[in-house]
Amino acid sequence: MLKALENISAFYANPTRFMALARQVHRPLWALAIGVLAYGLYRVAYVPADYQQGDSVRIMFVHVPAAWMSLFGYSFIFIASVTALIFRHPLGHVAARAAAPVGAVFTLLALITGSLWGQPMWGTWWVWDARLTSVLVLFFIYLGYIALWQAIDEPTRAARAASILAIVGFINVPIVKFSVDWWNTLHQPASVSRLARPALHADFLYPLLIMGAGFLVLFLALTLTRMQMEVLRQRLRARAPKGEPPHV
Amino acid sequence: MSGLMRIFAAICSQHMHLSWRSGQTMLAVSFLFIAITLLPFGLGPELKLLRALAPGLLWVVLAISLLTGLERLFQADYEDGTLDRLLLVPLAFEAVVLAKLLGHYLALVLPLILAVPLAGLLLNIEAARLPVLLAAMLCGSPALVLLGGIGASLAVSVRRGGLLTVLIAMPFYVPVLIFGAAAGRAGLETGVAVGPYLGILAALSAASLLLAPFAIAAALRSALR
Amino acid sequence: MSGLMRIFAAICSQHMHLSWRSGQTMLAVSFLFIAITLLPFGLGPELKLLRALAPGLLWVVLAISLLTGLERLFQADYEDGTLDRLLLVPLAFEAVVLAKLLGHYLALVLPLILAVPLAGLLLNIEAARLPVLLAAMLCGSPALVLLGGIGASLAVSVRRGGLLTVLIAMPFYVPVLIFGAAAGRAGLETGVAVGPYLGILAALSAASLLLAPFAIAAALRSALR
Amino acid sequence: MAETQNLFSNLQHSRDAVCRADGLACARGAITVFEGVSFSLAAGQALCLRGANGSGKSSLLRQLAGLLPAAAGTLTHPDPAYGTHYLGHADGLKAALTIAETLAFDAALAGYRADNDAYADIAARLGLAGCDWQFVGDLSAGQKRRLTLARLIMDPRPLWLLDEPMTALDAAGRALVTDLAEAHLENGGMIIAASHETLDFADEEVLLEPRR
Amino acid sequence: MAETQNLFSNLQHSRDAVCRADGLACARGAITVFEGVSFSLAAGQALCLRGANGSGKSSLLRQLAGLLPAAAGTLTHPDPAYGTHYLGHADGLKAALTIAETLAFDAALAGYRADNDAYADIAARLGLAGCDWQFVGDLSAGQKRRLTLARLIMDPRPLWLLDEPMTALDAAGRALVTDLAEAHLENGGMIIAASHETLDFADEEVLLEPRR
Ligand code: HEM
Ligand SMILES: Nc1ncnc2c1ncn2[C@@H]1O[C@H](COP(=O)(O)OP(=O)(O)OP(=O)(O)O)[C@@H](O)[C@H]1O
Ligand SMILES: Nc1ncnc2c1ncn2[C@@H]1O[C@H](COP(=O)(O)OP(=O)(O)OP(=O)(O)O)[C@@H](O)[C@H]1O
Ligand SMILES: [Mg+2]
Ligand SMILES: [Mg+2]
Repeated sequence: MLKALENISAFYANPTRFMALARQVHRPLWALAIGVLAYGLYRVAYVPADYQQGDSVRIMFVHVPAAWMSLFGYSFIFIASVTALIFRHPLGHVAARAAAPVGAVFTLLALITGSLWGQPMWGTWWVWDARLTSVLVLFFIYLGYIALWQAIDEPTRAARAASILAIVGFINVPIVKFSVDWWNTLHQPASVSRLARPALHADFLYPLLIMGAGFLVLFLALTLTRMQMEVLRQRLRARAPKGEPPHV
Repeated sequence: MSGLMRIFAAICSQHMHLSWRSGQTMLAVSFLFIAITLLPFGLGPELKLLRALAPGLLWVVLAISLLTGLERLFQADYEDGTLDRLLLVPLAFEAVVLAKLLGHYLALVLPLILAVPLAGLLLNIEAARLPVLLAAMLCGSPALVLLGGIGASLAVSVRRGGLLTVLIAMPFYVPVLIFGAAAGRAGLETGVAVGPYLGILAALSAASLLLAPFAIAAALRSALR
Repeated sequence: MSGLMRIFAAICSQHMHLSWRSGQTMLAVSFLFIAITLLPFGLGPELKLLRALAPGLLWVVLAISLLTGLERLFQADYEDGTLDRLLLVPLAFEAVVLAKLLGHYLALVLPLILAVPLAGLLLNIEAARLPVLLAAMLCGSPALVLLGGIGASLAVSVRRGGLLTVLIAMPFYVPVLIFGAAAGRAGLETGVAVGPYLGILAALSAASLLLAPFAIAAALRSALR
Repeated sequence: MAETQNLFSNLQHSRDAVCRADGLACARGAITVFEGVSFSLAAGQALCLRGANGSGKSSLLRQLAGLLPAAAGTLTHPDPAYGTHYLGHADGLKAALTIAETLAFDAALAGYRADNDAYADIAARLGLAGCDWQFVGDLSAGQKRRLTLARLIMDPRPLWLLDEPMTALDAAGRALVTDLAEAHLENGGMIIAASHETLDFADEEVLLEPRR
Repeated sequence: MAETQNLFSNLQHSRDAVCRADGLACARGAITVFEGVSFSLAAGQALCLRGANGSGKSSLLRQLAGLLPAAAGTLTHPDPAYGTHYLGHADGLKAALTIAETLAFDAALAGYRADNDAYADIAARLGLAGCDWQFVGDLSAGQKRRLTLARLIMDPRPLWLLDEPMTALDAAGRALVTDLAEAHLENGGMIIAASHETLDFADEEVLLEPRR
């Protein structure tokens, strides 16, 4: 099984083969993403209003999947960077770089929808709650990662620096999460409490899972498209004869 | 555009261009948010406490972000020989200095100030109070840049003079911070007039505008000897 | 002293020497005091409030002073070609990095920490509580330097990468600040055990010590390409 | 000078301009680097400063540019703000700009704006490829040096102060400097250059002897 | 080499050492700077790299120093950490140190400590006055360059990589470099230097032609 995986990965280490695969996959992937999301939104529209929260409960169907994707995105970057740095898989850097802005946008979406939800629920846009704070810090880690990519013009150098940061940053994420939890449970005043969360009713659960699946496919589709762009950009760069612009 | 104006514009826009190209602008804004995020870790997450301290904290964080950026305002130009060149243009050196300061203000300080409302939300300032804080910062920030520039220029001939900039500029920042924070607090308490504070801040900025370019130009000239 | 140890010592002591010669050490300490002095202007002078916030404020100020200094930790060496040289010595580059970090710690961070008790008195912390704060800072500060060093090394090939350093390093500072401030508060409230916090801080420092030199060496190597 | 004529129709400098030093002395720190240096230069003449390392050639050029005050003696020279180009050891280039952006800044400091073709022309004349995408920070030592020469072409000023103008240049680069200098002298310009090599365009020499 | 013999009794390098490049290529950014460069150098030989500005001389030296990876081809050379001196454009000098302090640091990086007289000797040999009070930041361009030569004297390593070693040096300084180089070659050392000038000590040349 592992051997097979290794073979597949070695096969697609060649960017040309990857591009051929991507060309075949990317349309179906986008179609799937749009389809699942559309079906999910349709289900969300028919979810009954919550007895406590009214219609604002519908934010949940964007917020929670976005929050999941923020975590998934960073794990994705980490795995891609390890692949690139340790196993020298050439597509690793491409994948990591492509996924970063996508993950950052999902993180921002989680933050914004959370704030929008927080206003009716808690009467405030923001609290220094453990979970919220760790998402904010995660967002900064994303920003630092993207900024590093952009700040270094030379691609190979930028790639190495960024993968070092991705790996070290990944170790940091659980540490932040754990420390923030402790910080907050010790000192969070009882007056600000998160909404009591009853076990999720199936009416809510299934649409949520569908939306989650939709977001996941959307993430993959966006990342794949950005990877294709990245490979094309690198090719143009490499093919540019001397005297022609190396970047497009 | 006349030749002199073109030179002024070129110096100002080159500075902005370099700030943007090297990601300084985005980074300054992120720095503000990160500092705002770090504070609750030190101070504890109580909302009421944070709200009470917010205007003051925002001012202090603004001042520190500003200082961090100012440090290398003239340093790079000094080291790579650009200052030598800028002394040999047909524009008074005071005007050259002003062009650089203006570029710095537009590229780094203004975006920082415009990010303050969002940062204010993180510290839970009520949205209705933000305009006052913003107005106070717009009135007071030119003074911070101009006075910080004096520190930066005095520190320029000292290798790694970064902290020296800070040391020299900070005493000048005290009045601005006092009135700035007072304006912010007045904006929080209904019934206290904000106008006088804003007036004082604007006056501080105007006074710095008269003073700073000459002081900076003189400091840079003597650093180049 | 063996050859390798002499090289290690030379790199470390040259860094300290340069920090001292260029006035960095004194300036870092002054920065701490000035920041502590500015804060009451922003926050209002209520003594009780200041006392309650003091440990957290001191940690935040320590972190920010540290970051300000770290920014140029490898930058000067990168620009003037010293890093090229240091890659060509018969000492593992990780050890070279460690020597520089140690020099930085001894020259800039330790004096800062030793100045904290005095700053604490200015903020009205009772003298009896200071040892805990000091111990927490001694346990936690190596982590701050080592993790900040990662940011500094990643930003090194970027011109004016100062704020990038800050942006990269700050998320790493969060855990240290949280436990540092918690230890400080525990030191203020009788009956809360400080030991566990100090242990966590020391563990964070130890973990960074294992990780950081490798990350920094790799980042610097690739910056030199 | 075909290409530059697109920008400047062979501007002639005033034939009355002079550059003169009388008993000039220079102090750096507590040390007097040189004393009693005198020379005189008329329009169309070039002077080469010679002297051992540390004899004060660079310092003298900075004095002529008005960047360093004279410790004694008098200097007569065109107003630096309009009349002087100073190319020192520090090149004043910004690594984060492209060649075209650098040339645009040079043009703006000369008070005008040209179009991209003009910049590409100048870059080609200097032997630099990739005008509109090559970052200055990625140029080689000699390429950077060539780029600084653009200022001389783009902004006609009577007095050129060149500190070791041949540094890092290959044979073609040296020929380029010589060509530019000779055209400048023909137009009535003046050049003072410090160098350890023989400069073909310089007719006179001043030897700085370190005061011991 | 009278003074240096106080420090090293004319250390001989191994006669078996070689430095060889086979089909070497260099990529900077997205550009291939050169390809298919081959040469071989035995103990006691010196090689001069030639080529127009931007042809990749400095890049090749950095590859030999192990600072830049080869894009293709193979390199055989002494372990850089023990066997190589690299003097590039950036001089690695600290403005805030005095000459003596700089030399003491050089000695420490070579793994030993000498006394102040030895430092004064070396400074004198390099033609630098004021060893124990002159700050490096106040030195002239040529004086700084001379100071970097101290490393070659104080730390005997078989392979010297010199990027434009004659830059900013006066006649005496050039003679000094040539003397040092010749003594090094006699002791079985190897030198690869990039220069636009003729180097008296180099017996072979490699011409880098830019790939167009
Ligand atoms: C900016 C503010 C907010 C942020 C950054 C945030 C962050 C997150 C994150 C990261 C998750 C996923 C956690 C996981 O699955 O492990 C999550 C889930 C969730 N959030 Fe938020 N949140 C915010 C505001 C809110 C608000 C205001 C509410 C409702 C009052 C809320 C309700 C929920 C619920 C119900 C879940 C699903 C819980 C679960 O699956 O375990 N969030 N949020
Ligand atoms: N990061 C980079 N990206 C793109 N091109 C680069 C980069 N770094 C260097 N170059 C290019 O590589 C080429 C070789 O540069 P190098 O400094 O090795 O030349 P050189 O032979 O030493 O020239 P000189 O005689 O001017 O010193 C140059 O054309 C330069 O523009
Ligand atoms: N700030 C200073 N304090 C003391 N001495 C200084 C200072 N600045 C320069 N010097 C000394 O002044 C002298 C002249 O320096 P300058 O750079 O003018 O020499 P130069 O003739 O250009 O030499 P080179 O041929 O090496 O370029 C040198 O001996 C230098 O050490
Ligand atoms: Mg000189
Ligand atoms: Mg070169």
